[in-house]
Amino acid sequence: METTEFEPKIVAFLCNWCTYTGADLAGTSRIQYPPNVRIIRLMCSGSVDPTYVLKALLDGADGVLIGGCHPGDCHYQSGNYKARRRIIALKEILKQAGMEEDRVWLRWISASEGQRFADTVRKMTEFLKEKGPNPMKREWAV
Amino acid sequence: MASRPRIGVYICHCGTNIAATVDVEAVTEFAKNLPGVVIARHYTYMCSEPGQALIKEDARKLGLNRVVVASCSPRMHEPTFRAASQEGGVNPYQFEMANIREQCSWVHHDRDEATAKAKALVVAAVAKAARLEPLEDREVGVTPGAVVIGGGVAGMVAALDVAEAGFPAYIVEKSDHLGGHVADLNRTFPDLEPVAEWLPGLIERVQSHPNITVFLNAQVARVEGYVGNFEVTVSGSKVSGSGLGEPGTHSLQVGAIIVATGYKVFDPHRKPEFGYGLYPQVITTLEMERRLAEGDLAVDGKEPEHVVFIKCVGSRDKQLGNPYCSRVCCMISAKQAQLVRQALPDTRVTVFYIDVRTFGKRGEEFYDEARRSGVRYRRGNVSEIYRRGDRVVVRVEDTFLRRTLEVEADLVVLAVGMEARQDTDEIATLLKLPRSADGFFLEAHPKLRPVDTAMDGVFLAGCCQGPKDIPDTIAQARAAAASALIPLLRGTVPVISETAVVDPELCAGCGMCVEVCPFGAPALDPLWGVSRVNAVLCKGCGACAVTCPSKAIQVRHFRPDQILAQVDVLVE
Amino acid sequence: MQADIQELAKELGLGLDLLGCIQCGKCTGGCPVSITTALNVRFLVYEALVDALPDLGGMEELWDCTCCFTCVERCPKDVRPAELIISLRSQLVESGKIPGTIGDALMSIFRQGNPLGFAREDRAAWAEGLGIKSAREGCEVLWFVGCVPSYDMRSQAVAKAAAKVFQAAGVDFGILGTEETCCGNEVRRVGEMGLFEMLVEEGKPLLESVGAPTMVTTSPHCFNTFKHEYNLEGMEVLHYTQFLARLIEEGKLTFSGKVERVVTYHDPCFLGKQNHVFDEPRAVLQAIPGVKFVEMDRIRERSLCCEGGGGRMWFEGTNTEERLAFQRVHEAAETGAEVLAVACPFCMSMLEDAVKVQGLEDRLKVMDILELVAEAM
Amino acid sequence: MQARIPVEGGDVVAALRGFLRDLLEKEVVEAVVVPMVTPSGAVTPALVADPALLDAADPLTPVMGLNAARVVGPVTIREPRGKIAAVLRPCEYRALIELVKLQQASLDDLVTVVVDCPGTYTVPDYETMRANGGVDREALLAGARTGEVAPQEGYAFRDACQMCERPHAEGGDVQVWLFGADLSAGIPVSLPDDLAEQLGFSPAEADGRRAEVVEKVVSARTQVRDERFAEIRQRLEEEGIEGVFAACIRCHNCMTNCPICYCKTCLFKSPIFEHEPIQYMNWARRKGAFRLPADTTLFHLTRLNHMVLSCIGCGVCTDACPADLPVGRVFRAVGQEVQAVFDYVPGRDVEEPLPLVTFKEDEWTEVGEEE
Repeated sequence: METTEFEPKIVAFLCNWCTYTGADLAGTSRIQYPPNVRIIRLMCSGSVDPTYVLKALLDGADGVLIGGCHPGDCHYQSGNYKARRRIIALKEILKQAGMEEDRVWLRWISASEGQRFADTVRKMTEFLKEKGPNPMKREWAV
Repeated sequence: MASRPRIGVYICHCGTNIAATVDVEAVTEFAKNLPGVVIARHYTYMCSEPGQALIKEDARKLGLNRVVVASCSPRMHEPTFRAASQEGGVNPYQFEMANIREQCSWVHHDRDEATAKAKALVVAAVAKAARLEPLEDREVGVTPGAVVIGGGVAGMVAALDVAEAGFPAYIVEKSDHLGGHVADLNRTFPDLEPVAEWLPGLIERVQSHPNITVFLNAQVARVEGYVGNFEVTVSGSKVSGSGLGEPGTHSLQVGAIIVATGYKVFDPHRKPEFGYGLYPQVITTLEMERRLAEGDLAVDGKEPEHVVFIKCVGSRDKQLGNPYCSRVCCMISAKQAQLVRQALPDTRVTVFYIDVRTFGKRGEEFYDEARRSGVRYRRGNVSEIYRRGDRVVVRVEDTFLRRTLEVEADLVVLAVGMEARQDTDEIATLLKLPRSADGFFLEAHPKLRPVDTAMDGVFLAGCCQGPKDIPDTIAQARAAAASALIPLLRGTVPVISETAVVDPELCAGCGMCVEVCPFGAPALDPLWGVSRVNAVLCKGCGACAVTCPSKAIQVRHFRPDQILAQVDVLVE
Repeated sequence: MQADIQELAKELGLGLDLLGCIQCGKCTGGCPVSITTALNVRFLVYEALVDALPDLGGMEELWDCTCCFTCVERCPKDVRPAELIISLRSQLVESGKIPGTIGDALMSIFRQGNPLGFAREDRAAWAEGLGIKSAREGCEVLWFVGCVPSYDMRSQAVAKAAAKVFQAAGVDFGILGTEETCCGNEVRRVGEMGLFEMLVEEGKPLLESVGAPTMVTTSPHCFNTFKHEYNLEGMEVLHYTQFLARLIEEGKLTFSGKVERVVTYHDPCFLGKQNHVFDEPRAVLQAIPGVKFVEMDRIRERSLCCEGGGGRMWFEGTNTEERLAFQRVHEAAETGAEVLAVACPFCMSMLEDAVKVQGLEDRLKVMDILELVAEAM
Repeated sequence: MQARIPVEGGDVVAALRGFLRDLLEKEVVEAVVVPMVTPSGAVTPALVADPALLDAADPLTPVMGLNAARVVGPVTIREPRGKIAAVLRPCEYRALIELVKLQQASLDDLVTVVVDCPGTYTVPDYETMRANGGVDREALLAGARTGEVAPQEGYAFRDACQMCERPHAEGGDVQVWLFGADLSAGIPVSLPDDLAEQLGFSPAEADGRRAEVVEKVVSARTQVRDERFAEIRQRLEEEGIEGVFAACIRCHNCMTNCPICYCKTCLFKSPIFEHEPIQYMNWARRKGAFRLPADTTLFHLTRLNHMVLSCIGCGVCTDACPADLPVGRVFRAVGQEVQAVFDYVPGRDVEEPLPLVTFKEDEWTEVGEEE
């Protein structure tokens, strides 16, 4: 029987000004990274709703990446600071609720950090491969 | 909700940029079967004229009401395709892009994987497009008037142009007088025109102009608002007909801000090898201006036999963190050297230089004149100065002679460069302006937008952007004024349409959106107790929408159902 | 080839940046030996840049460089010109084309651990009977005495003065005795990189094994290499002037006597220009009761090199007539000073010789700061 | 000031009614929110303007069907209104503080009277007791005095009360102290000086046993709490939240009765969570089967995200759950940890900002910077 390696699915919520642009830079710099990430463009990491992340996880996404501007660099002054608290709260809730909070990554990646974006996707993909599929993928009763 | 979707999907090859890695035909076939999709096509260059024509024709013939283009990053061509959609009769905001170049074909090698990913990105774009609502382009009114920070030549000239165009201009000057550094100059290059012949007139025009208000001993304390409608709080004294008023706080409503804060003269104490401050014979070009103005070139009561100029003091110096050329020191040295020769025909004048950069109109000719006047130009970057009797010794290698010399001099003039002002940081924070590595303010684009900044409605004039001579400063100041006048004359500025909006039926009036908004866009309506968004202030960041548990406040174009639809298809 | 030289410098751990050079001449203009010798470091950089270097074997002036690093300190483009000379010297060392006296010194370091040709086992002879403990017994301060103070008669007096001062201040210090080996600062600067590496490989674990939080050196040369090139872990490296200034400030070093003399001070290049230690030596001198401190004109960043560094202790130089030390002792005498204070064994040697040759012995005495301090105890 | 409400003939309830009547008659307030006994004998909060009707007031009835903060909100939220007093249990007061932060209630012109709470019964239990001879209030007050608080035989306190570590009045304008009190000597109260003066109270030290008794009650209940937290945490870990809430029928009663859930319409009842039939089909195909109604686990997780930082642990959600799910235990257990992350105690201080509408630049600086 042929076995194929598990390929994790990562949904990424990226802020328009820093990380999305950083991902574009990875492209223009032709920096290769695993094709496991699917990017959703938002205007600010501060607008990533926990419900989006939860929805992705409950639907069976193996990982969720949230990318924003480095502290102090938010296009909207403080969106990333608020995002930081919100995601910290979300991860704690996930942990307490018996879910795998380490499937959710928050990373600050600037518009000039194409390499960091590619590295992050590579590391996250490797991490999730090691970790295995999101059990929710098979769970119909959620 | 919006009309039943009729979506056109267009897959771009981008030459081979996409097509080489992504099977565009397969993606097209796949897209045809997606819900709401009426037509799917692929084409070599969607951004080309014929590519755009495809969208327009289909939109009209097939009655499309949504368009999806899968090509490059929306940061690249979203405006292009929105315009094309609009021309085809589709609301430009019912357009969505799938980024299959920067975020797919350029970052993956495997054709199957890249094609699968491209398909996923297209599904997500289609899912979002189906839920997009039509929006209107929006503009807001502009408060007529501009604040000019800095009352040097740049600030004054910019203010005059704004004022001449019929708008109020407010000059905020930190010191107690107008004129800036130019007021400390004697004559200007390359015409040797006395500053006294034109600067007082300029200051007078500024002070007497009915549209200009001057604040002295003044600072900008706070800046709020956005392009077209800034509120600038100034603390300082207002100048009126009767003189300088009492210090106070003034709130100015303007549509544009021009930053003309100038520069700082390099402090040669930071080059200890020159003994500045130790030897009275060692002075700066600025001190030399004063001496030339006063006609006093004597050292210790004696006419100097030898005057030496040293260039690039504080400029082109990596170790000091000033790697740039200050652009004016070559001309200033040429000017002062000539003036010394004119005043004291028997005095030897030597200019030590690394390179002579007398560029610009009449620059090279001016350098010629300086040499013809008897100024000796010797190539070598002076290394050290020390005392020998009453004189000082300039130790330097004449690189053409390949010999190290000890040149005795009676007066040594250090051609000091320009640096970013120490308060650049404060202004940068107030206005959220980025700075370049050298500390000066950063223009929006080095070629195309030299006076614009990252902040809409804030413009740069003069040396706060980098070292400049007076003609360049004035040219830039007038360019900044002209740019600032665009919104003022138009009377409106475009603002984003993707703003937050409140459903008053859902809003419980908790006020959390009000608290998290950095721009003061939502406010609780005192009568109804629900939140209302001032769309003009809204920048569309979405902080409010996340905070609102019932999603009574949402950002158009980034509504939860739109995002959740994307999530759903991407996880599939 | 230019690229080869740049690559070589990189391999030697040097920051030389040939391509940054704009040929402004700041280096040569400030080079202390550029007037008296044929050495022109700016032109050397140019020749290296355009692949026009002549046969190095014939360039005796390469050995004139004192490695004072004035050029490095002042270069506006951070080219580090002196490191080109070190690179070129290393090529000469490789091919054995070095002045015989330098070769002898290097051989002596290799065999005996000192450049002076003395026996290793005699290194601590000067300390006999002074009650100085071995650092091996454990100590707060490891005192690195240095080769010249260990063997040279004149400098031994300085070492003895140091011991007296440290003891009086109640410092818990020790020395490595016969285990102490040349620091290699000059070895590296004459381009004998292999020997220098060997000295570091053996010296670093030895010094670290003492476990003292502080090391104090007599010489600015030892101080310089230990501080920047040994990467010593868990050990603060101080020149003795810094250490004394600290002791005085903490009230641990007090004076009972007086030194009623007019004193001026000569900044050693390896302490001043290269490590910006300007204030501490002056603070120590001015703390000595009775001292009337006067300055020369060329001080601190503009101090004149004594010509003793970079291997010049073992190489006379191409111009033995016009020595900078000669000029320097006259500058000192002109201030009216009776004592020219130094803080470096090389400066001591060069300037004391100059005082003799220039016939200033009755007017000017060269003394180490340590000797003045000891005198006032 | 500390004072005592005089008790005559051992009738503590009458004394409290008298206190409330005084508030009205001396025109301290114009109306009082207080539990009232209806003519049919049930207990419900009411806004009482006529002092004569206060005869039906019963602030000590140990039954809790809803959290009174929910009803204080609408009657305080907007001007104009008169000055009001509200008699609240400690958990109701804490909920009120959270609602004030959420601008769903106002403390302006409101006198909060917070009464020590020895424990309450669910509405069904209370009704059963009532049918079988009533509640032994005396025993309860005696228990409050000694700290040996026990439910009536054959009954249990509400789940939340059994593990309540804040049963004692903290905050509020007037505190009515039952713990450790010998009520025959009058009911100890703490109240602002001006109010005391208005009511003609003179200072009277409470007896010193309150702190000790509170400590005793709290420690006993904390022990219960920790056991139950450990149990529910183990279940969450083993079964996941989807397992613990597997029997949920999505009636939304937990949300409807939660004093903190203040939304006019829950997100999960909004069009955002209305889907096309084909969508359900897609989901069913994707996972093979699809639980209906949709998004049940998402509902609970989202509600945790929305309100768990403000969860004050009143437990009405548990009582409201027809499927008998441990909603309150889950929310309290999760809330304890999440609140600790932000060092936030809901209901502690009205000036303390809600953690998610504020931030500091220099906090969690390592987060997001990882490689």
